[in-house]
Amino acid sequence: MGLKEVLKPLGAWRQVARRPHTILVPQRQREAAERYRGFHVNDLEKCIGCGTCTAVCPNDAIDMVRVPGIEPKKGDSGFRPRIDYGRCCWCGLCVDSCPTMSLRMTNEYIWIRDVPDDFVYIPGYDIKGFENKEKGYRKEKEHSFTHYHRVPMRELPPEERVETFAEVVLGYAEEEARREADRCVGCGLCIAGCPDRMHIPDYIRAIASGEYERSVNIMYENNPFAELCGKVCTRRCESYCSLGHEGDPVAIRWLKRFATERFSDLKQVIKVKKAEPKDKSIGIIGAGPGGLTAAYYLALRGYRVTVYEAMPEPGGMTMAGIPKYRFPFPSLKKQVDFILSQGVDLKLNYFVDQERFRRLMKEHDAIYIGVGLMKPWTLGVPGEDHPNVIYAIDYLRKVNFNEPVEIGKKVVVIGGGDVAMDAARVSRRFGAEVIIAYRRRKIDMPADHEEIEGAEEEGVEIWEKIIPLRVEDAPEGRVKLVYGKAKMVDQGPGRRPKPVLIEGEEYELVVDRIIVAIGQQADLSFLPPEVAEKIEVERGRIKVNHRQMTSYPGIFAGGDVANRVADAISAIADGLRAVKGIELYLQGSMD
Amino acid sequence: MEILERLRERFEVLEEKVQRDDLIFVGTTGKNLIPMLVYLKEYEGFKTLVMISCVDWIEEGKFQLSYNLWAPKQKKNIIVKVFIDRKQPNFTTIYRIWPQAEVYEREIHEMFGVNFEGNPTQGEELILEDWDDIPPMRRDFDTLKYSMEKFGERAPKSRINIRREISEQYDEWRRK
Amino acid sequence: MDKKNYFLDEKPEKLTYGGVFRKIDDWARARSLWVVAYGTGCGSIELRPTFTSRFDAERLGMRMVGTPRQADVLIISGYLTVKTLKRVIRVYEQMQSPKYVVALGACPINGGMYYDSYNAINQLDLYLPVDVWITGCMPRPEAILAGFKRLQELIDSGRADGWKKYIENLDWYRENQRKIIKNWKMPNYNW
Amino acid sequence: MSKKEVRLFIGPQHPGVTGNMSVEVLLKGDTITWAKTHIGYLHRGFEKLMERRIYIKSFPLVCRICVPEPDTNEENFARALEELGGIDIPERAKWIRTLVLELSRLQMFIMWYGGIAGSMGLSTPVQWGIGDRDYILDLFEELTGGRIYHIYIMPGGVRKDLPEGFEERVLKVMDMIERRLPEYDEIIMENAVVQKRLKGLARIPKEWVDEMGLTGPVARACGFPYDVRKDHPYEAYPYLDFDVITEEGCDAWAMLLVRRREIDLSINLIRQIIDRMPGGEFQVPLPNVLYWRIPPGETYVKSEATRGEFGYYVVSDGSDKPRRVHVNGPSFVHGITLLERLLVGQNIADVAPIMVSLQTCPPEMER
Repeated sequence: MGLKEVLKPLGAWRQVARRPHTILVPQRQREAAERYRGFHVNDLEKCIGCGTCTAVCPNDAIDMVRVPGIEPKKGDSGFRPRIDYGRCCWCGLCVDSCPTMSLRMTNEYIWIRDVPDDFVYIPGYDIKGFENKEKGYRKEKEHSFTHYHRVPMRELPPEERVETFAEVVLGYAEEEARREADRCVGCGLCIAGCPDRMHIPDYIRAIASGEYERSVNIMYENNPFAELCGKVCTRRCESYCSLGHEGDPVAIRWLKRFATERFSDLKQVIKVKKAEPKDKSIGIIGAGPGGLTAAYYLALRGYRVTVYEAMPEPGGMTMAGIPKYRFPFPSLKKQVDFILSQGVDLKLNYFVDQERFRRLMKEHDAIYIGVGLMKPWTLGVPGEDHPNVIYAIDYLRKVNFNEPVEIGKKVVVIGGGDVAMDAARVSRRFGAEVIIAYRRRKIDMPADHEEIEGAEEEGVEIWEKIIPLRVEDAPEGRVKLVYGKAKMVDQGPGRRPKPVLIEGEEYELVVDRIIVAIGQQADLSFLPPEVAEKIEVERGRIKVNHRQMTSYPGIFAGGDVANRVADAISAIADGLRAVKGIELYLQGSMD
Repeated sequence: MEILERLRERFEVLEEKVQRDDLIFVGTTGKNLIPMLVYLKEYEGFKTLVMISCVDWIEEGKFQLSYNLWAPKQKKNIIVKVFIDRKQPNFTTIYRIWPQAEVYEREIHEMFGVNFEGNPTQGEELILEDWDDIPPMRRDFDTLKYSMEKFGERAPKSRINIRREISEQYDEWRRK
Repeated sequence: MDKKNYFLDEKPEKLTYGGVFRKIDDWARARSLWVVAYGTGCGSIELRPTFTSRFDAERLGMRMVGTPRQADVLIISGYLTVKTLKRVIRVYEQMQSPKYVVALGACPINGGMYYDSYNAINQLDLYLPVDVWITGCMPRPEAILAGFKRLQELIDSGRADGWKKYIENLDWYRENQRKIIKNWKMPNYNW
Repeated sequence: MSKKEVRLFIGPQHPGVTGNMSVEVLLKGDTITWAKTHIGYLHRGFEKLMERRIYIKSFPLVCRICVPEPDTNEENFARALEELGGIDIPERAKWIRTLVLELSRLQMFIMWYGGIAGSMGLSTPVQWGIGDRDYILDLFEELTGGRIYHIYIMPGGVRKDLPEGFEERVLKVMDMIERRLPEYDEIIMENAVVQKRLKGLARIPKEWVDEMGLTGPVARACGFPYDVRKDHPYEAYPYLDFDVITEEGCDAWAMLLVRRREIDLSINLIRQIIDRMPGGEFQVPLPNVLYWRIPPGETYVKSEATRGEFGYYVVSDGSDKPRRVHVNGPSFVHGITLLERLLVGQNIADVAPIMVSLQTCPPEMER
């Protein structure tokens, strides 16, 4: 150590000649980086109030509040996140897990107050001046906590499908199902979409964690036809799934199917709690899903229940109307048998007419009508009574009950609903060439898009904007459909366009059978006049109150005959709701 | 691994697990612990004590003490586990084998209430000051409740459960 | 150790002068803020860049000093643990009036990350009067400087009177402090 | 207490201590005869808080355990969870992680390099060190979105890919730092004050290293080549070409030399990483983080922080929250067991340089 060590540090004086690197804040503000995790902004229109940000926030900084101007609706809870900057740590986990990608961060970072109460903030609603900043931390769809892609469902290839009535959908393997179930963020927005308000997030979470028995038990809390719904439900829940906004919704239906299919003996799985037997009996007309649901829960509550069914097998429309490649018979039998094992009395081949109805009214303390819609709507065109014009509902019933039907080599199905698709695809399985003729466009079809795709894969042709004009006889036992084309006329915002016939053009189509599938209506002729006059009927459906009771005290109705939706899950929901209604009615405390 | 065989020959080994090539877990009884640690230090080259940790298995009524040793030559860690009774959490100090054990034991005493007989400083406050509740790292200590009672909260949260709200909103008919 | 109480027992006298002297005083004071070098929490990591060459707070008349007795500003840099709170109160009471408190980060406002911690306080204003709150976790040096600018404005206009509030409401603050700090004697270590 | 002895309390509010901690010493004249470390001023109960948070929520917490060098914590905890949860991360993620870790080590060393001079009353290197470190923080801000707390390393990889042109900017900063280092050396290493005060200061007996479990630069300054990056290679370290740095002096000067050479090593490693950065995916999808359960098990993972070996002991009971996380920082031993023994016989004026030499970091001692 010597003079060198004393002098060397003086080299620091070189810095005097250099330009300082000081950033002259606050005179000159420096913008934060592109990805900076600064204050939040939220697109209130895109946000659906699912609360995932609340669930993932490590500091309990986010809570959900009502915001003026935003009303709850299906698929939107109406709540919006409120962030407390006295809690936030700007980790961005909320951004990375936001399913709709509405929440993001700006690169703004200065928030200074004299009082500590001014740090709570509703992004998007409270205007702070940095809403339009483009820079800041954002979620990358593929690299986030949200899994947007559905685990694909394996299906039979179309060539094989048309050969048999085997189930088209093959179902998830265990690992696939758990992976799919694990995508669910558990927000519960789907509950609002389900007519039956099934506890969807709970049973999906149970599947994800491998507790299949618990999962099925949760389903059976309010749906004794879980497997049916797992196969053929119209799954409106999926359209409200929070993941569906930016990706594929969780496959709620397939997951339900996976869980229920695992168990062949429901008696060992479902833990039922049976109430004390009560000295009241209820008659249920129609062994469809709605009637049997009511029967199941009434039986669990200790009532004596008798179900009257006109057909030789229980199941109603699910037995007679749904083709077996969608809903195999053993599956139905398994579920119905379990319901019957709870002490439900079933009388088959028992057509209730006016006389019998009077007797039932005397025998039972309450009656539930779940007869469904068994009378098809007709086309209302000349020549419709041609023997080669058949109705889809009769056709499907005959097929399902193995009755002989002759359809020939080429058929046209008129209609665009699920029944039309079923009729078309069944006809394909009989080897016929099938055309679906629909009066609107394909995108307007009420049928499930998967069904439409499935039909097309199987070689069904879909003709759009077809309006049948009349039916004529054709040679060689065939039939001729004379039709016109329609143009779509805009009906203003919010209403779907109406098909209007283009006058002056006529086309002909010669086929072996015309299958009419434009809907069904209720047949209420079994009601005796003294009852019928007291039951209000509105646009073809029985009018019921919020407890499913008709205007005739003690007579309840549900299912397709009483609601406008006419699907299985609504019928089940009606049945369940009627249980509560019947119970209250019998206790004399109907509200 | 060979070392496990040698340990099994000499001591009571309750459980063993080779987690990685360089990390072994060995469970033993309280009586065997100190001889095993001395053996590992003197004959197996595990010269260094990396840390002592405590795990509260409240459901089983046990505390797990984990002694993490490192062998500088073999570049291996071994974690010796021993379970003690949660109701009478008494154990023996090992600070005579490794001096830093004294502070680890002092911390565990403060955070879990485990008593290490023979540790000269264990009653002294290390981290907490004026602590007035059960040792905070025990599982039955509710830190959120304690914090809210003692330190309060500004701007209480709405605590809305979206799922319940939705169920109720659309579910009038089932509520009654 | 003697039984002397190290904390304020009685309220000190108030500043009595006003008028133009006070204004000149405030003007000068706002331009020379000395900060106690006490890193009470993780925010102190951002104080270092603030007070060194990259952001150079000394341009604005601010610098760190080692002793509270020469300081004007106490920065509470983030969370405060129970043990530190006691020292912070002691530091604050040693500072000469007028004195100012700046709270950094989310933690002093409503607990921040440690809202459920058994050892960190949730609301600083119960125990000390705070003049400026800067949220962030941690606030960047730019935000800290902006906060100091706000503090300067407040001092300039004579509104930074947290220290007066503390003296006037000493009993209220003491009561809150006593809820947390049980032992008011200084322990026989530290200090 | 002898009448000639004075009890002195250094800290927690003291410009010489490394953060919010304090040392109590007994003095005879100006020689320390007894010392005791007091911690707990920064105790937030991380381990308790993590026990009541689901795994993903712990990531914003763990990086706060060591304020100046948060990435070690994130990486360690992420690696522990990956090991227990059986997640393999892509190659690129490993390299990005290593880059972040090395950048983080570099900024800490630079800050420390200024800090050691500051502890002896030289204020110019402090200004330089912290000022130049800020350029690395700018890089972090660009990469992760946060200056101090990055929350960037997550189980399954890293959160975002490198931004475009990031590598060049890193290299530019490296060049800048390398240009500056000779100037640092001039005012620190070749400074008579530093040399006189640090040479022979706080000489650590060699047998203490294994006995007390000293790690990192402290052990390496005593000639023990303990470096987790070499001994238990993790992330991309097995593929990198470097030697463990050791010095033989056992004193504060040797620690300074080790850390000075570590700066060069870090710059070298960063260059190597950028040179060999593989392409591909930087993340594997995690299970749904809101419900992520980790199978029962326990593990201990460690990595080399600037101060020594940083370890995470994670016990999972199969639920969605950890049963126990024990964070073992090197300062626990360095700052308590070692410091208390090392201070005895030293001069009161040397407490600050010794503490800075050991690089005690209070938040990791008490968590």
